Amino acid sequence: MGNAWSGYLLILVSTVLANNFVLVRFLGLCPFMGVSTKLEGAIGMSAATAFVLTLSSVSSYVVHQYILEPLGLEYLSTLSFILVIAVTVQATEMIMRRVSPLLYRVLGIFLPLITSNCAVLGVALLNVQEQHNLLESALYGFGAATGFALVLVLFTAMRERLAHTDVPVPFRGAPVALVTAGLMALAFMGFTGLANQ
Amino acid sequence: MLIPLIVFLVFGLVFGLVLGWTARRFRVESDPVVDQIDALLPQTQCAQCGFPGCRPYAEAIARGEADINQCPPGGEAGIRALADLLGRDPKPLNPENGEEQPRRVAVIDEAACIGCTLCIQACPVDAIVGAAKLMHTVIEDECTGCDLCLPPCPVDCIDMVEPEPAFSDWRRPAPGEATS
Amino acid sequence: MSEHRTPLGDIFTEAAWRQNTGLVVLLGLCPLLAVSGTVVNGLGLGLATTFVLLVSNLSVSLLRKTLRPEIRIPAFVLIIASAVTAIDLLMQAWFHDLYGVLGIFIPLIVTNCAIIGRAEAFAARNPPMAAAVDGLGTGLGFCLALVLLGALRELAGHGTLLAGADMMFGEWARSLELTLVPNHPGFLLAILPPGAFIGLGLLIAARNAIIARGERRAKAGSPRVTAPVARGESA
Amino acid sequence: MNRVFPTGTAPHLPAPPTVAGVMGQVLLALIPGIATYTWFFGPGVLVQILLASGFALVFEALALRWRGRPLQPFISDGSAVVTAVLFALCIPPLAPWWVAAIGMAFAIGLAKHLYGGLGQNPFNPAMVGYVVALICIPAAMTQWLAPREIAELVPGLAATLQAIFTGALPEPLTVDAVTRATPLDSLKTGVEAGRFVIEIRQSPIFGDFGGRGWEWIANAYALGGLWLVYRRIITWHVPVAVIGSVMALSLPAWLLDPGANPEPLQHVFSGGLVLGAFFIATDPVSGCASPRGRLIFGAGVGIITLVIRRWGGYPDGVAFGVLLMNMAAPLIDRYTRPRVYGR
Amino acid sequence: MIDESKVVVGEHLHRFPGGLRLRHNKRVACRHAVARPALPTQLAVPMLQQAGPPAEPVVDVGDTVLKGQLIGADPSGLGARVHAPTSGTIVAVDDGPISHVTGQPGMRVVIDTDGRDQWTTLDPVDDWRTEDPATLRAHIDMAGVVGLGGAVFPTFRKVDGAHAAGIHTLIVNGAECEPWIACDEMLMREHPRRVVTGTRVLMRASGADEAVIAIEDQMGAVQSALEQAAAELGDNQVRIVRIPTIYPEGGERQLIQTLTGREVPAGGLPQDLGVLVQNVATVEAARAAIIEGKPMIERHVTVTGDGVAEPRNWLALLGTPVAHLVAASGGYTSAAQRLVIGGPMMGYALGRDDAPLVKAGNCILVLTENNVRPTQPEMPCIRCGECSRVCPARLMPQELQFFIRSGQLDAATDISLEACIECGCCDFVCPSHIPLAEWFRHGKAEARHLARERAFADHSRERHQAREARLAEARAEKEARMARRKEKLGNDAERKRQVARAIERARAAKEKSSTPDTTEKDKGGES
Amino acid sequence: MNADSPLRSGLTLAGIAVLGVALLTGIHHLTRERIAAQQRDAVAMRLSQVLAPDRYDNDLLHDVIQVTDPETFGHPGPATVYRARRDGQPVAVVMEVTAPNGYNGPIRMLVGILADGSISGVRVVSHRETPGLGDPIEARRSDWITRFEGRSLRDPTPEGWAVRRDGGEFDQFTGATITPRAVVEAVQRALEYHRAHLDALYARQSADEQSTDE
Ligand SMILES: Cc1cc2nc3c(=O)[nH]c(=O)nc-3n(C[C@H](O)[C@H](O)[C@H](O)COP(=O)(O)O)c2cc1C
Ligand SMILES: Cc1cc2nc3c(=O)[nH]c(=O)nc-3n(C[C@H](O)[C@H](O)[C@H](O)COP(=O)(O)O)c2cc1C
Ligand SMILES: Cc1cc2nc3c(=O)[nH]c(=O)nc-3n(C[C@H](O)[C@H](O)[C@H](O)COP(=O)(O)O)c2cc1C
Ligand SMILES: Cc1cc2nc3c(=O)[nH]c(=O)nc-3n(C[C@H](O)[C@H](O)[C@H](O)CO)c2cc1C
Ligand code: SF4
Ligand code: SF4
Ligand code: SF4
Ligand code: SF4
Ligand code: FES
Repeated sequence: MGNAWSGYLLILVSTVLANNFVLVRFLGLCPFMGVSTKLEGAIGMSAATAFVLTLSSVSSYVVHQYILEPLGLEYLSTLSFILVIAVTVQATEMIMRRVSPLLYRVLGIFLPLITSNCAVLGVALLNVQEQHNLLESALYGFGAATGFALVLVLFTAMRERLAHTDVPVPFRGAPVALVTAGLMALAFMGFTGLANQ
Repeated sequence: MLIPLIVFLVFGLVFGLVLGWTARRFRVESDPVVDQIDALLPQTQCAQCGFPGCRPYAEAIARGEADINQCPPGGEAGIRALADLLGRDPKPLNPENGEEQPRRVAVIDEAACIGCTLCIQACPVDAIVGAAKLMHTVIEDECTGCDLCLPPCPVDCIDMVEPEPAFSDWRRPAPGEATS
Repeated sequence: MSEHRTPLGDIFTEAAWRQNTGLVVLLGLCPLLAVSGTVVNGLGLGLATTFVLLVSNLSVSLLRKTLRPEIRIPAFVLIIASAVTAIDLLMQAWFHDLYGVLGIFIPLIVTNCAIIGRAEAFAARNPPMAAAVDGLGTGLGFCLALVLLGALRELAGHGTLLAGADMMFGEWARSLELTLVPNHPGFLLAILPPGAFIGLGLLIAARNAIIARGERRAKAGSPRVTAPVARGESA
Repeated sequence: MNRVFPTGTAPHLPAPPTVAGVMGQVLLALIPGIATYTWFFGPGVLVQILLASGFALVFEALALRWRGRPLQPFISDGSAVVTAVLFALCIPPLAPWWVAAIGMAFAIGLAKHLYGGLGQNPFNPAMVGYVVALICIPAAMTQWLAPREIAELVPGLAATLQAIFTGALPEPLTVDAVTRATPLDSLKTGVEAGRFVIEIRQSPIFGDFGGRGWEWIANAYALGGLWLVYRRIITWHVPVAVIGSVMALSLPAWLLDPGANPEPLQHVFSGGLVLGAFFIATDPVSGCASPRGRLIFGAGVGIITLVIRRWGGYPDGVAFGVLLMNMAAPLIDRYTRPRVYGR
Repeated sequence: MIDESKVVVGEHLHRFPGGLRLRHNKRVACRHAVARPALPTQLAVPMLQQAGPPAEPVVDVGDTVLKGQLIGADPSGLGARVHAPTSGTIVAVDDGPISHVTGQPGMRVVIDTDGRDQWTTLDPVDDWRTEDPATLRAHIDMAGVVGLGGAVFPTFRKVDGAHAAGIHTLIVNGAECEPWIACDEMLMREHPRRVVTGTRVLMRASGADEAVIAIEDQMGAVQSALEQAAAELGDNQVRIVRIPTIYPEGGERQLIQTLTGREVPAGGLPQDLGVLVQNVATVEAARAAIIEGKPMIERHVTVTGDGVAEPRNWLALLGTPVAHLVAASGGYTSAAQRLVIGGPMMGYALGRDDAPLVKAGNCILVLTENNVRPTQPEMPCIRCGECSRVCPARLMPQELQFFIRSGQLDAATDISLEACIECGCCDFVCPSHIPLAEWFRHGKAEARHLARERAFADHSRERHQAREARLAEARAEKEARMARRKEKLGNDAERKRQVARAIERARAAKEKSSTPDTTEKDKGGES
Repeated sequence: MNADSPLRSGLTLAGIAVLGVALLTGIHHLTRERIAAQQRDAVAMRLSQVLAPDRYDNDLLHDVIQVTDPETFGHPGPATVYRARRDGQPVAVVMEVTAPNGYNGPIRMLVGILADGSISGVRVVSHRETPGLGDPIEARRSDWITRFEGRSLRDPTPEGWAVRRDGGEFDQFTGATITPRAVVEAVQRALEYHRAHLDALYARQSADEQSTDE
């Protein structure tokens, strides 16, 4: 019992800190770079991603466990996962557009692009690779999203401050943001070893 | 061999149905973002952005058909406000649309004015008063400086001038900038 | 929007250099950063991505009139995922070592933002030929970014270039490996995650600097052309 | 008749403090710590300070040239030297000379001037330099000496210079002798191997509270730090929060299981905690600005340090704690602004 | 609104956040009793000496005026009247230097003095104790009294507003917290009875039940003088309170915080707490206006600084050239480097000394190189936080500065740029020598400008929409008319008849005049 | 059919899906065999580094058993043991061993032990030791790992089965003792297990033989 709980905790610590999806595993970088200019947008994106990620983690588990594996169709897992994800996102998008137009505007082109957020498919594939059960899959998705949200929000606040610094011209914009992300990754290396048994 | 085909046939059908239904159920008619964009535009109505007035431009931005850097009267500050609202990076004003200028107002040379009313019809904010055949005047406090009354005037009697600033309008220069 | 005719060459350079996904548009960053530890890894993934882009752009362009908005994205994704799974299986069969190194990033080509982005922004609005050229250009541009970053990191990190070429080209290619800095102590930062970010930042900055210098040259060469045209003085 | 005067903006009073003055005070406050360090471990640290300062100034000048900024005011503001000294205090005293070169290249070139130089860097340059060195060249960064009381030899100046520049170690030191496990390292690996803290602490490298020798150096740092608080160069918030949070978290752990957890004072007086609390986490540029923000910042540094010491892959976590909190500083600042008058 | 009953003024002293302890340098100017300088030959009286719009001259070149005669009217009711400081002839009504913070030239009335200094007829009230408070306030208005504490806000408007809101305490601000300035102190020392009387008059005018005169604790002799005067006048509603010498203790909001422990709500006014703050010199001016009927034509001014030979205080006519006052004080020393109107923390530097003394001019400060900051290069902010430590408004100057510099005025407004009182404390302590206070003055002006532009845009949008609506309506009407016409032409027979009739008409026209284009035209008109 | 009907969306999507899946199924059938072969090759390749293929003639990949012994194998789950035979005679085993106490967590390796109790080869499969400090245990970083070859429990003596700092015969790395210590201990444990269970190791039925082939 205690062991199971520490296993779950480990999944969270690992996905959020030690193997942070964005900074260590390199997943979900496009929205990380693209939606990190305004804090409001970053927070909205985090929420949307957390929702989609957890949902897709679970639903792809179900698809894999109850359809693909019994039928021996594992080679179609990428295809079916992404289909499930795309449909989830598309529906979310249409609903959000109606329910919260401002959030929709802030997320801009990135909401449909959650579909093409590697983290989402990455979670589904890694769940299969690491043979997670249902609860673990959900936690894994949630942890990944939390890790994504954490660094996205911190990064956005940093970029807002960068807006009024005297960065050398060739480095303005994306390069300095990337260097900042690099230094964040450097700092996150401090967490290596945290999630080892 | 057939199993995968059937499975995915079902997948496709179900998902397509779900999406089609959602699309109908949650259809959106109007975009309130237009109002927010419009609120940031200077309302000069000068059409330099390439649209017949500020609101059409706002609509075009909301549709994603126009960039945020096409309004010269709004200038840098306006672009920055739009970028803020829309979560994009600010960019310099597109020189094809014109340059940022201080606000100016139209002044009608009352001696030359023939009272043709053409300028009145052109003015988007009803800043010109006068009746047919009578001399016309621009109400300085209403004029947006859009230049639209210039082309129609048959006798070229309208000039654009910078209004004299009141003491209360004085803009203190930033430190380090030359004091005038 | 409309199906205007742009010369195919222009489409290509636009896609491959001016709007380079990796260096300018900043899409497809995950594979760009994750598998650019060496040139060969980058090249492998880059070529796979190019293939997928070509196929997906072509099919999307062919289907562009039949797709309704609400299923557009799922349909694109299906097409892309099919292409990716195909190349996934083929690579497993014929480039197994390389596949082992690239790992999860082969299936993740599906979610390379650049691909769906091109499908949306270009292929869905242009005829098949243009779409194919655009796909090729985008893919090769992405490949270029991968190879450049891979070279930078491999050189800094190991002092070699093209290590592991045999995974791609077979045994004979072992001789391709260049050891530029013998007894390189191994500059670990370049290979670790921070190095990937910083390396790409430096690469983009270098691109900016080159372009800025080019523009300055151009300006110095022909001052009259770029002199601002006076405006607002109404007749 | 009428006189014309040059104008200027209010306030019309002489301005007492300067940036160079502030940095000078920080350097002054480090002197007791550096002196104690030198006494216990030999002149290596002094050589490292000179080396790092030299590199720092060279890189600073190059970066300023490249960015087209005036050299004089920025070279003489002293901030690069502070960065260099703090970096030098973090690396092993006999580390080869190029450690300082790499560290300063990243600290000054990347972490500072890429962001526009003085005052604009979001990350603590010294810590960026240190962490880069730690990750890239871990072998050179683990060559710690034993302190005077238990060392076979405290290297003199000539031996030190030889070691730093040629890599040749003075007799009777061997490579294995200089790659000694530091107290924190022994604690970490010992606890993980299932030994009791008391047992581990029997080793001569431990003193009364922390590492032998290290505890005195920490005291000297604290002295300098308190002087900075008194001179209003830093506020009390960050040091109190760092040390307070470490104590507050390690106390219950120690009370519950003294076998696996060192006592709170041991934590405080080991590794770079005191230096970090008074001199590094207090870096104004990369830290938080408001009092509440500084408390959160400091507590964050303390907590992360403990977590990394206890569960992480590195023996000490101060540098990572500082960098991680640097990341969070803008967000913290945003939500901890003081209540404005009348609001 | 805030529960006023809990506001107790001056029982306990509180501490406002931040602030500075500065060397006050006041003694040098207090060695001589206050005197009047010799009457200058010419006085230039600016029309803009108050917050609000400039007054409008009501005299012309060539007119002769008497001392105290109205020369500038206040038609808008938002500014203040201006009166002739002495008798003489108007020689010019034109633009010239007016000692305004903006440094811009402005409208002034120049009087050649005739040396007789002859008063016009004055109109004092008979007995302020029985007179209707409204009449008292009207006298303040007629006399052109403005606040002499620095902001020169028209006192009538302030007192009137306070009366309407209902206040319980009048706080008389005798803090004079800026270094060097000593004119309020001299006023209280030399004329304590006038100050106390003025306080009582103003209490009646504003409806306050009690009053507190706040002085800094370094002003030793002043307290006993005021207390004695209060006792002699048999007054027990006026209390004298000594407050700590911390700059900017004299700031209205800081003073209120010190005396009550409460903060004036953002966007609110002191009257929201049931108090009214007036400077001592304003109080004296109000007394003179009501009891003596004298308009505001002169003020106490300190001429001091290391750049002046004999620092001292004057009671000088408004419009007196600064050069004249400095000359009367022994002239400049050789080290004189900067000429400041006001104190060293908030005053503004004058470029030339022919500018006139105005109502806002409590001090003419001539500084030497040692007194002012050397022109050091400005360094980037190192975020040391010293500025926010000393800010009495608890602002974060470093962030404000970033936002203003990068043009993010909305962000600056969000973090309460408006709450900055421009005291300059942050500026003084900044190790990077960033002209913070100046940035904030600039930023506030820009923010106001932006607000004006937005208001104008909103206004234009309304006008545009109204016009569009009108045009749309007109179009709709026209269409309706057309539709109705069509309706009428709707049935076939009718149309045929119409066409036939038109042809008929055309033919008729053709017959009348043989010019074919008329037909053409007609056709066009009909179809 | 109504142009706006959800059914149309469903059919379009299904159509594309079916097309794609048909294509993939085709490719899958074409490549299935080759992929399986490649996967086998990859494992065989790794095994060949610890045990030369010319020493045995059986199908190593299918002569496999799972054993559970947390003490020896460093983790609670079952560990895989490959058995090599020549002409049906036991030649060697290759064991998947984990050293749980590396500096940064477990180190997984393959240990090949000849039937006579000497080591045929050791390779690290995965680890998280500090790059630059602990990673000379990888064969491509240094030849340290190859020095186990030919060693056995008699060579060196039990005291010698330790790193030099602990009085043993194996070198530690500069600045890193913990990593090699963990590896040496794990290899020693594997040898001891081999000695104790020699017969059982070769005798047990392999998993493949137990379950009927599909
Ligand atoms: C009814 C009333 C209205 C006021 N309106 C303003 C105003 O609009 N603007 C202003 O600056 N001061 C106004 N004041 C005066 C302020 O409270 C304050 O006394 C004045 O700004 C001078 O303050 P200072 O010298 O501390 O800057 C008003 C006062 C009263 C009683
Ligand atoms: C920083 C600061 C310092 C001030 N110091 C004084 C002062 O020392 N004495 C004073 O009478 N007014 C001072 N004022 C002006 C007061 O805030 C307030 O406007 C004045 O007391 C109101 O009275 P008045 O309208 O009669 O001028 C200061 C204002 C500021 C912003
Ligand atoms: C950042 C860091 C990483 C380290 N990584 C390892 C490692 O991977 N393997 C290892 O054996 N020691 C590692 N060490 C060294 C140990 O902490 C310890 O100093 C050493 O193993 C024991 O010292 P010794 O070799 O002198 O006995 C590391 C040290 C540091 C500071
Ligand atoms: C109290 C104080 C602490 C400082 N700490 C550091 C530090 O930890 N690291 C560093 O690089 N610079 C430090 N500096 C120097 C300076 O702030 C630093 O170089 C800036 O980050 C450069 O922009 C410190 C300065 C002061 C005043
Ligand atoms: S350019 Fe003119 S019409 Fe267009 S948005 Fe700007 S002000 Fe309005
Ligand atoms: S008066 Fe002329 S310039 Fe002014 S708003 Fe009307 S049309 Fe525009
Ligand atoms: S006092 Fe100056 S340097 Fe310090 S934080 Fe404030 S503005 Fe920055
Ligand atoms: S000038 Fe403004 S920001 Fe600066 S201390 Fe004074 S109130 Fe605060
Ligand atoms: S490639 Fe875009 S999110 Fe990964």
